[in-house]
Amino acid sequence: MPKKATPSTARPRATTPASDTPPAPSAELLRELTGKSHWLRRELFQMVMATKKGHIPSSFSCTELLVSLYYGGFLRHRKGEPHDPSRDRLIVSKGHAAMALYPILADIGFVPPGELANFTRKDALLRMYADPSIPGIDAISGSLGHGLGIASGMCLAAKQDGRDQRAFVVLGDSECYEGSVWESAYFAAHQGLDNLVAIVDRNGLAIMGRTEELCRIGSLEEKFRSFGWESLSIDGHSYGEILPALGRLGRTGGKPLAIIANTVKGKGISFMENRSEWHNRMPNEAEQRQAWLDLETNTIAN
Amino acid sequence: MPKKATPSTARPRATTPASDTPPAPSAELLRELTGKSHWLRRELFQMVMATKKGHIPSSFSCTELLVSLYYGGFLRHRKGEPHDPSRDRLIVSKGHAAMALYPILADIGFVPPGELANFTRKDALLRMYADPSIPGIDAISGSLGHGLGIASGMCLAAKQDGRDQRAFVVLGDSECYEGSVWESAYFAAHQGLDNLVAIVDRNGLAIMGRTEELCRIGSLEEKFRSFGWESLSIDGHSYGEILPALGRLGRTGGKPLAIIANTVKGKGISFMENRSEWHNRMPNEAEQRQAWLDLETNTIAN
Amino acid sequence: MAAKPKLMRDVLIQEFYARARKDPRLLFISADLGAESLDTFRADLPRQFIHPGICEQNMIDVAAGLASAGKTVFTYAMASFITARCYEQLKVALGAMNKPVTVVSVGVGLGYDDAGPTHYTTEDIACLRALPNIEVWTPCDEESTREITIECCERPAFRYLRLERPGLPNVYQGNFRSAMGAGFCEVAPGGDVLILSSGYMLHRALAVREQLRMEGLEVTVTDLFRIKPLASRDLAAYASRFSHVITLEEQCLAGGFGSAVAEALVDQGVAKPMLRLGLPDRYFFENGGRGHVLEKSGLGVSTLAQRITEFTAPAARSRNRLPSVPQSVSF
Amino acid sequence: MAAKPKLMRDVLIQEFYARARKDPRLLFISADLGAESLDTFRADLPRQFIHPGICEQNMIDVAAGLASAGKTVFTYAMASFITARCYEQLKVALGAMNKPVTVVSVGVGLGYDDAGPTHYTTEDIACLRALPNIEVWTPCDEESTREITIECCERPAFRYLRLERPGLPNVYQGNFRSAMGAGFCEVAPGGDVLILSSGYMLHRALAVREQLRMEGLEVTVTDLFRIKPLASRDLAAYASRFSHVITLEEQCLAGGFGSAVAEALVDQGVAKPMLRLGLPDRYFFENGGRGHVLEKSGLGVSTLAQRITEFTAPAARSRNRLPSVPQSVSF
Ligand SMILES: Cc1ncc(C[n+]2csc(CCOP(=O)(O)OP(=O)(O)O)c2C)c(N)n1
Ligand SMILES: Cc1ncc(C[n+]2csc(CCOP(=O)(O)OP(=O)(O)O)c2C)c(N)n1
Ligand SMILES: [Mg+2]
Ligand SMILES: [Mg+2]
Repeated sequence: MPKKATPSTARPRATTPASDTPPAPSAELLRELTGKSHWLRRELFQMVMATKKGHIPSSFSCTELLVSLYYGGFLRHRKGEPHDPSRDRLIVSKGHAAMALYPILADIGFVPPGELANFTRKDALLRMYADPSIPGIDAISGSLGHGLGIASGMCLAAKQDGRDQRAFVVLGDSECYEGSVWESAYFAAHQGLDNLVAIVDRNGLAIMGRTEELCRIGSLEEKFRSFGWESLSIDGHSYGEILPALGRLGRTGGKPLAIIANTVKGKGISFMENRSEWHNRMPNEAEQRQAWLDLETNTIAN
Repeated sequence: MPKKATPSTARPRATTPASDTPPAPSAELLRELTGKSHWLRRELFQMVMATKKGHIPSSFSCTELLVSLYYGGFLRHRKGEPHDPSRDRLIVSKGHAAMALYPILADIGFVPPGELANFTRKDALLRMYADPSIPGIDAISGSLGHGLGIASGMCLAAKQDGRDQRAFVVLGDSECYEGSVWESAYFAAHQGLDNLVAIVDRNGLAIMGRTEELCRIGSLEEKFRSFGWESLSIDGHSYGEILPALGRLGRTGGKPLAIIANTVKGKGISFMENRSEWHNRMPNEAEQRQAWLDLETNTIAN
Repeated sequence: MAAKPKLMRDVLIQEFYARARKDPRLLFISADLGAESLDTFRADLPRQFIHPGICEQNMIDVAAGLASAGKTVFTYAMASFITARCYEQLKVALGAMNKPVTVVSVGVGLGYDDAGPTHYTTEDIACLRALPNIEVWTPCDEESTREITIECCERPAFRYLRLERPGLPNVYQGNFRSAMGAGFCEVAPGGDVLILSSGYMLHRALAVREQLRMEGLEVTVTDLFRIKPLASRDLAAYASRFSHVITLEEQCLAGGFGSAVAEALVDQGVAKPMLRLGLPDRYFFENGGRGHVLEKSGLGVSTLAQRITEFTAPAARSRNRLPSVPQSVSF
Repeated sequence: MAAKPKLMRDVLIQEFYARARKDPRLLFISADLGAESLDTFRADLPRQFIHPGICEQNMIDVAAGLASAGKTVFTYAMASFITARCYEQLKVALGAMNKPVTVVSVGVGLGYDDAGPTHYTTEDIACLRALPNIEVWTPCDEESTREITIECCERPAFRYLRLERPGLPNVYQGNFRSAMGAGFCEVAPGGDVLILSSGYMLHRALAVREQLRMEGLEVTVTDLFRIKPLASRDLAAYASRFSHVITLEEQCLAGGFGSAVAEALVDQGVAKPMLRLGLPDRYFFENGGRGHVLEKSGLGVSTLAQRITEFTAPAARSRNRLPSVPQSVSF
């Protein structure tokens, strides 16, 4: 019998302060988003299996985060209008997982749905690492440590122009080793960019193993706080925790918001979960069958 | 009447935990070190005035820190033996103040005393930015953000070789904007480099003004702590606080030690104190007289 | 005697300021490098001045974000720190995303006299011209600095501006703008020998020209102020009119200014005796300042004059050359 | 068919491992780039493996500190991140302090096929050869990778090693070591036309040579594996024996491999019709992988053969050339 995917209740609970908490999301919304998680993982799996290119585990650890942004109403956009300048911005700064956006971009009419099947194929639109030539992608990705600075510039411009525009940045936890992240952290705090949200996909893994064994990261929540950010930790697979955390946007007393999302790399595929060796690997046929079974069953309690 | 130099009691007090505190330094040692401060500032002033090159305010904010290291017994060395491989290491990573070491290096027989008068002169030994061609200098300086990483490498090597060798790094507070500092901070903590001490010269000024106005730094004590360091804040002109802080070396439970030394840029010259415009400026004749008067009077209560 | 030339950075900032007052989209970011004119700017237009801390990497990424939102951004710091320290940011955030940001570098070459290798910037031409989408400009006086600045304000693009730390005497008299498109400009005609240079070294080339003239050798000095995009065909056609081509730079010879010229000539099939004069391939820890280091590096005015005389003397055509050089090449 | 060639990184790590087992001063630092062989290394010699996090700047500074204390250090990461991202650290901490650290770069050029501009490293030759004190080596097969690695272990110096991502077929048969000192080696003789290349593109040059041979044109292919220090005099003397010199690289043409060759020829006064083949000056966002991008860039095997045929055809000597080219140059 295949090992069951880790239930997300095993992760540490949210530290959102009790006061000033946004209203809890409705049961209906939670059900809808859970369906979207299920859908997105399967889309991604198929997309990757077509050419055997891409990063599944890194995409699956941030699936619920991306679904929340697009379908939870946080990343404000108009369907089919990727070039709308007032659209909120999103940079998946851990660029190897920016591909996780493609099915969503197709779903909201930013890119032609037919393109999903052509992911990484010759002359096709959707590339391994996203860049602004793809409608809906706001910055080049593939090199770690750029997203927070670029988004800070965007947020500052919005403030200067009096535009109500926000930017969200999804960072890898190991990406936070990069000093450039902390340079930008100072900047965003000083500039009072309360229209900026950093979401760290804290899956505890780099490519070569566990972050805490390779080079200890410790508490990112404390680090961001010490750099002048509003900062909180949540279960990054639980909509019940993600939505209220994102809901703190605009209630931070002028600070940028850092959400440390505790996640499981490879979440949803039993044999990939928490295993660094899958970062760059592709499943063989038997593994693919197992993976698909896991994805169909969808044991994740969002 | 010239404005008196700020007495150091105006600075925040030490936060060294009461328990596990090393013994207080003797009154005799304190007197000796105070004399050394007085001496070093005058030496430096003369050295700089000779060719009108160098950075006085940045050197004067870390005068007591350097004196403590060399004359307080922390930086273990043998007089006249700069090339002794077991010598403890010191990197003044805010390299524009590495020149503050020169009179000390002459005093302990590392460089010929006659060289002080030739500072920055053609073909002379002592350069504006120190580098290892000068006996007693352990790393190149002039570019901010390198010292902590280089010293971490040295400390790790010492540990691997079972040598009881330490490294001290003096950083500028604005130098701590550089992301590379935080990259090294992770590393030193993870490697358990309890033979490494970072001393931040927290004078509150960059070149263009006050750090908290230009781009807020906030609490460096908390930042280092959040990166896994033992961390404390002291008055960086008070030997009564510096020596016990340095005395924590080796009592940190395996952590590297960060000492945030609250200081006054230009300390000891009334009209330079806390004024960023003096970073790159040279006093005219009247100002030189006033400066010398201040240095002779020496109002600093160490 | 002429008035002391204005600092290049002040020329640039004042020109930028004049436009920024009228257009709030113009933003100036300094990673803690000051200027007198910048104090005025900050005081008058505090919202258009940004201090990102001393962190050059973040400065470039932030600039990319601001430019994405329609801002016209100048970033500004000491040469080595705004190039080498954030080279990957220049490549990725400005180059690959093709953002119209002007990267202003102060103190190229050995401009920070007494500072040594951490401040000397002798590899920036080699590195930056390797980036697609970039333009690389080196002004040599007040007028060229001003005109290039205006261009950067009015037609923003990803440009790298190589400013000198000191102000330099006038070379142009109202003729720079008309020369801009060409990318190079003959600033002192004469004879069959061509010296190409730019920035600080252009002035040294002019001094060498004076000395050679006294010694009876006429040389032409031409300012090659835009090293990228390089007007390869025009430059090669121009150079082919001379008997000898000499490049003079305060950069490493590997990949630098003279290397770009050599590429152009070789690519265009113009074979000329060519002498590339630049810094020896080492780090400079010497005290004594720019003049002294140049002197020790064989780039003092008289040494240069002598090297050029020897190179262009008919006897030299066979001396110091490989035995196997073909006596006649036509292609 | 020959066995699938070993990955270059595995060759290097295994060679390093063999020595590291006997000498605890040998340390390997990886900024989160793996390899099968590295898993063995980590398991057996955990104290000699260092993971600094994903922070390339700190990796280089730490390496400088370790080297200062007598360690023999290899640093290892993907090409763009271990060069562009930490370029100032290479300049200051390794170059200016002249620390004997081997900087191992994986996936130069377009080696990270599908990744695009953030991973493509087409400016590393231009940037790194601009640094004093550095050596720049590009192996092209297992043997050359192994021999260069041994050199780095046994005579540590500040060296930059440009590894390919894939393993490449054998070029050398026990003769690399004897060629090492020269810095270049003729690997396929024939005819009057010389192609200089290295690494991945050397194999393409060999393929082009095969195709041209079928078409009746004989060319010599020479591996110029050490681009710094460049054996300028020897290389120029060697090149002067040919009628045409062609360079082939997967780098930007500005300051890259062909630029270094052009510098050498020009400096040594060897005037040859020279064709520099390399990447167009732009960022590549195309899907389709390395072969496809090369094809689109005019670097496909048949296109190359055609370009070379045209270039070396007698008719071409006047075509596409400037009207002002002198018909006879002798110097
Ligand atoms: C600047 C930079 N250095 C190194 C890499 C290579 N790299 C790509 S992904 C990755 C691991 C990222 O781990 P993490 O940020 O934790 O993301 P995860 O996949 O775990 O979500 C590395 C080292 C890179 N892309 N950019
Ligand atoms: C990487 C780098 N960026 C910029 C500079 C230019 N610079 C030299 S000193 C200095 C200010 C340093 O301030 P701080 O670290 O607070 O030192 P202080 O003089 O105040 O002690 C700057 C920006 C540099 N030397 N290195
Ligand atoms: Mg991770
Ligand atoms: Mg300061």
